[in-house]
Amino acid sequence: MTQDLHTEKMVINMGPHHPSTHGVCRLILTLDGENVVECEPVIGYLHRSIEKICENRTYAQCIPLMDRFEYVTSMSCNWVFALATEKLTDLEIPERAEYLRVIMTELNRIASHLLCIGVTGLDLGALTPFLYTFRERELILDLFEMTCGQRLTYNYIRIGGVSQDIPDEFIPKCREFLDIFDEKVDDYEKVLTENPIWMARNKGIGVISKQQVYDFAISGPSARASGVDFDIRRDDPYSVYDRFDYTIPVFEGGDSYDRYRARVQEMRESAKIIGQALDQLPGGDIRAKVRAMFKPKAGEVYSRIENSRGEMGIYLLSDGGKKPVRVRARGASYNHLLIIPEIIKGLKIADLVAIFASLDVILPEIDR
Amino acid sequence: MNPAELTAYITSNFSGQLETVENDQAEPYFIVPLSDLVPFSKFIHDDPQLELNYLMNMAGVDTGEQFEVVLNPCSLVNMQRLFFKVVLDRGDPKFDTVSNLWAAANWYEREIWELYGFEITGHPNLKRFLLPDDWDDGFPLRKGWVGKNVIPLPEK
Amino acid sequence: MELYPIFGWLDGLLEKVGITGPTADLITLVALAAMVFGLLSLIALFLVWWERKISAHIQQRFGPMMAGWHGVLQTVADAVKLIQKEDIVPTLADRKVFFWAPVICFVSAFAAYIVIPFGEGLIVSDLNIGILYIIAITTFTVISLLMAGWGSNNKYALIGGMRSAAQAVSYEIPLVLSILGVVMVAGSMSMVDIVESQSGWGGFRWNIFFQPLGFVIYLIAATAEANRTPFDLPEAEQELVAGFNIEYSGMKFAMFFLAEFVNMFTVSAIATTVFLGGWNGPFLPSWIWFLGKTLAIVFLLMVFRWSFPRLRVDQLMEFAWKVLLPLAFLNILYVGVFAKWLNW
Amino acid sequence: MGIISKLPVFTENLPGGGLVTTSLNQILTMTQAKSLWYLLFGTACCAIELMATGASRYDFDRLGMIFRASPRQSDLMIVAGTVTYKMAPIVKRLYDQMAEPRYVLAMGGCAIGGGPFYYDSYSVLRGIDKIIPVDVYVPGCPPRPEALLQGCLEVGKKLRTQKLEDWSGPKNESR
Repeated sequence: MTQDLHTEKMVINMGPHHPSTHGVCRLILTLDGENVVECEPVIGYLHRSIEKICENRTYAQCIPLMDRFEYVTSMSCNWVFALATEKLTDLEIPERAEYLRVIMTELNRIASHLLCIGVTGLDLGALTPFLYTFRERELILDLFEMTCGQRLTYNYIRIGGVSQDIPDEFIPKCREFLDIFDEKVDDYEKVLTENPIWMARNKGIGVISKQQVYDFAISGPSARASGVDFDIRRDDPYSVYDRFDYTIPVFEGGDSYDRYRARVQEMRESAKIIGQALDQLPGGDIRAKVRAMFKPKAGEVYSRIENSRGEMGIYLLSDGGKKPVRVRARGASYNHLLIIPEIIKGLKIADLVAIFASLDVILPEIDR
Repeated sequence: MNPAELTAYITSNFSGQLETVENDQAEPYFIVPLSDLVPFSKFIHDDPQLELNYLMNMAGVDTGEQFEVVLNPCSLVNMQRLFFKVVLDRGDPKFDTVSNLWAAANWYEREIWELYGFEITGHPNLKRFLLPDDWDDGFPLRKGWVGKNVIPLPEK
Repeated sequence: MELYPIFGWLDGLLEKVGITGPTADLITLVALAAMVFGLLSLIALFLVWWERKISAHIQQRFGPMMAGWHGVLQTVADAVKLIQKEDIVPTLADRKVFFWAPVICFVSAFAAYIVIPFGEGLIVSDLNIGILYIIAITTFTVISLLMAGWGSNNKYALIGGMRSAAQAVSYEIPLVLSILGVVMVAGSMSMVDIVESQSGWGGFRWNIFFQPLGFVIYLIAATAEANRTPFDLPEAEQELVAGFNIEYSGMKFAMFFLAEFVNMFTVSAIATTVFLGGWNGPFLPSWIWFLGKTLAIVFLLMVFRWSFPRLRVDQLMEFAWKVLLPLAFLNILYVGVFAKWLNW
Repeated sequence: MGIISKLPVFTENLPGGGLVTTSLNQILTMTQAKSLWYLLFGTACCAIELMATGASRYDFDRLGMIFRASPRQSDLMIVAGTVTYKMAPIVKRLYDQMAEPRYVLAMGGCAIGGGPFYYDSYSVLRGIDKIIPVDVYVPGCPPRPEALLQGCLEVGKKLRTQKLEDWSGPKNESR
């Protein structure tokens, strides 16, 4: 009886303006009913040509531009650019500056994870966790505002150290935040982790295998959720990370649920690192002597650090002049968006939204 | 393996001729001739000792006189990094794709093709995706390129 | 407080003016309809404000504060603003279907109040097939969602419309079966008889104590009927931008917006009448009991919305057919056996 | 305009018609100011500040502003972030799809005039007032949430001066 029903595939445009694409990414989906048959991302709507502008700026002027390269964790953008330039010079970074860098970047990692978990909840319909996570994020932004005066694009970590010392009420406030933070994370876990609907929406969705992690260069919590035990802070160590003891949470499932759990555990670990860094914070000055017209040695370097989304790297080519010849900023979301068409085949639009949020893809580091 | 052992291992085992560059960075640095790009990549990707299966970064470079493509693979298994470069000839810049070895190279190469204009033979889908579709103003990242809606920084 | 004396006075007034017979009945009916319509739009405006205040306090923020004391006039401001908005009809839209969708949604939302008893005698007309009438009318909103989805010639709206049709069809059956349990006990489908049957034990002999499973099934199916989270797939902002009402602006959107809240009130009004003993309750006047219980259920629905994530379409269907339906049959079996045995 | 736009014609010839329309106008624009629904349109860093303003501490909902995903139902478009040449036609189309009386708030340096990407960038549109009329500019990179809230109140003040007849009908056709 069942003669072949003539069903047409519907091409739909999850366009640049869409509530759940973080920023301006356009996904051209070919749908068969609700299932996604094929997905083709179109980017470039936020291509601000940061790399071309950096070629016409001095090294100190590149730092604020690097802030806008990945605006949710601007601290790590400053740091990776400063790290790249410091590798090309024989500057001696004071101890206190290294610790301040670690504290600020870990605080920024927590703020970025809070934003990611809040927006993942928002995308799956749970509107309340978004407000709770942003409440804690505001506390962290107060800490940043106290030190460098800005809430989002800090321009705090400079070549040779950090720009300002922390005010004296920073440490008590930071301690106070760390005390309340653990039980706040328990609140989020109570609302989301054991929620059966949350599990139903996230378990077994968008599974990334280990081989796919290697091929597509997936990094950060998304890679650690697929069983790849790799963290740049420990395996390719930079700065003073080897002086703290912290564990790297690794999960085997590889699906959206494990990526969410990897991020929640990582927040707890970062809080531990900040606590230890505050205990061991030495005195001394906060920045090495750097001439105004700073000129590094001629050479090429690729430096990378562990950003909240994954590996963030800067390829820097300098010919000894006061302006870099080539700056290539590599963001983690670049590869995370590349893998989405692979793992979305056959799933539904609702799953696409869940995967998109769980991979924590944001557009500035893709478009640059 | 520390960088020195790694360099020695690679130069001894790789058939093609390589040129190692002295630099004080933590990883070995090679310049690979254009024809040996894919064999060299296959060697470092599949060799059990090296297994550099994670392509961190691939960038096109225009240093004013020569075009280059810089690749940075690393291995998540035994935590090693490598830095190697291919120099393209100025007149007709072209190189073969490595996206069948590292799938991440797919978009890296597409971006190089779009912003630098290097021809990439064998790439699955070379389409414009960063610049607007009606872009006809050359290749922006090349040195000395001046676009029609670029306002130059006024010299003090 | 009987309703009829008011009409007695109105009829007397009409006599003096000299209008008798059918025209007088028409005028009284129109007056009654206007009164119910006024009361309900007032309740709907209050619900919109209440939802924003509850969601705000759940999320530790203030909610509307600027319009009037604690934002009380906020919904009035929204409504008046929506009237001023331009009424856009997309160029390639199916004009008639696009125009009639909000009208049907609005009318069907209000039509259910003919049989709902607000108090002792406060019922527009006590049909003897009251509950059957309500179930038939409330499914009209699904047709209007489908029309909105199709009429606005927008792919997202179409998906939203299809989802709402699939959702309503699959959640209608558990809803009806859970009400069937109560009808079996009450012995009649008229709403007043159902409430009378629960007036034992000094007004506390509610059906919820005897059929708790039926109440739970009803509540879940009702959230799905009213398109509330965790089942609000037709207008899931994150996936379908704004679901079926994506192309509607101005007054048409206001109709959809109010109809959604009136639906929520209808669904909770039926819950109170069928399971929580309508207007039964000691000392307080009957309509306060009714309003109190209904607003409690509405509060429950609102808390659902701000604490649960959203289900996927296939999980929604699976839950309805594989979990809710067998439970509904089990409930009827339980009611059938115990009703006979305990001869309620 | 909705049903209401026909009203000024009737009230003109009433005794004291002018007084009626102005006071009516006052009430209507006051309701508009009290419930500005903003279109969720964030492209870059300012979008994160827009979300932070929507969260508990600074809370848009206090001003009666809730976010609407579809341009049809929103009357304030907050352009938060950099608009590139590839994104410009989309911003224009979204503005056209919005129902009249609509307002635009340019948030952040990039939307006002290209911001840090003014010089040497080949793909950034220097200021969205080149494509759509802007009502209020909120400078900052990104502006503080308080600045954004003050900007929204400015839209409310500016809105009070609008006359009913200004919005007497759609000006361009692509709806």
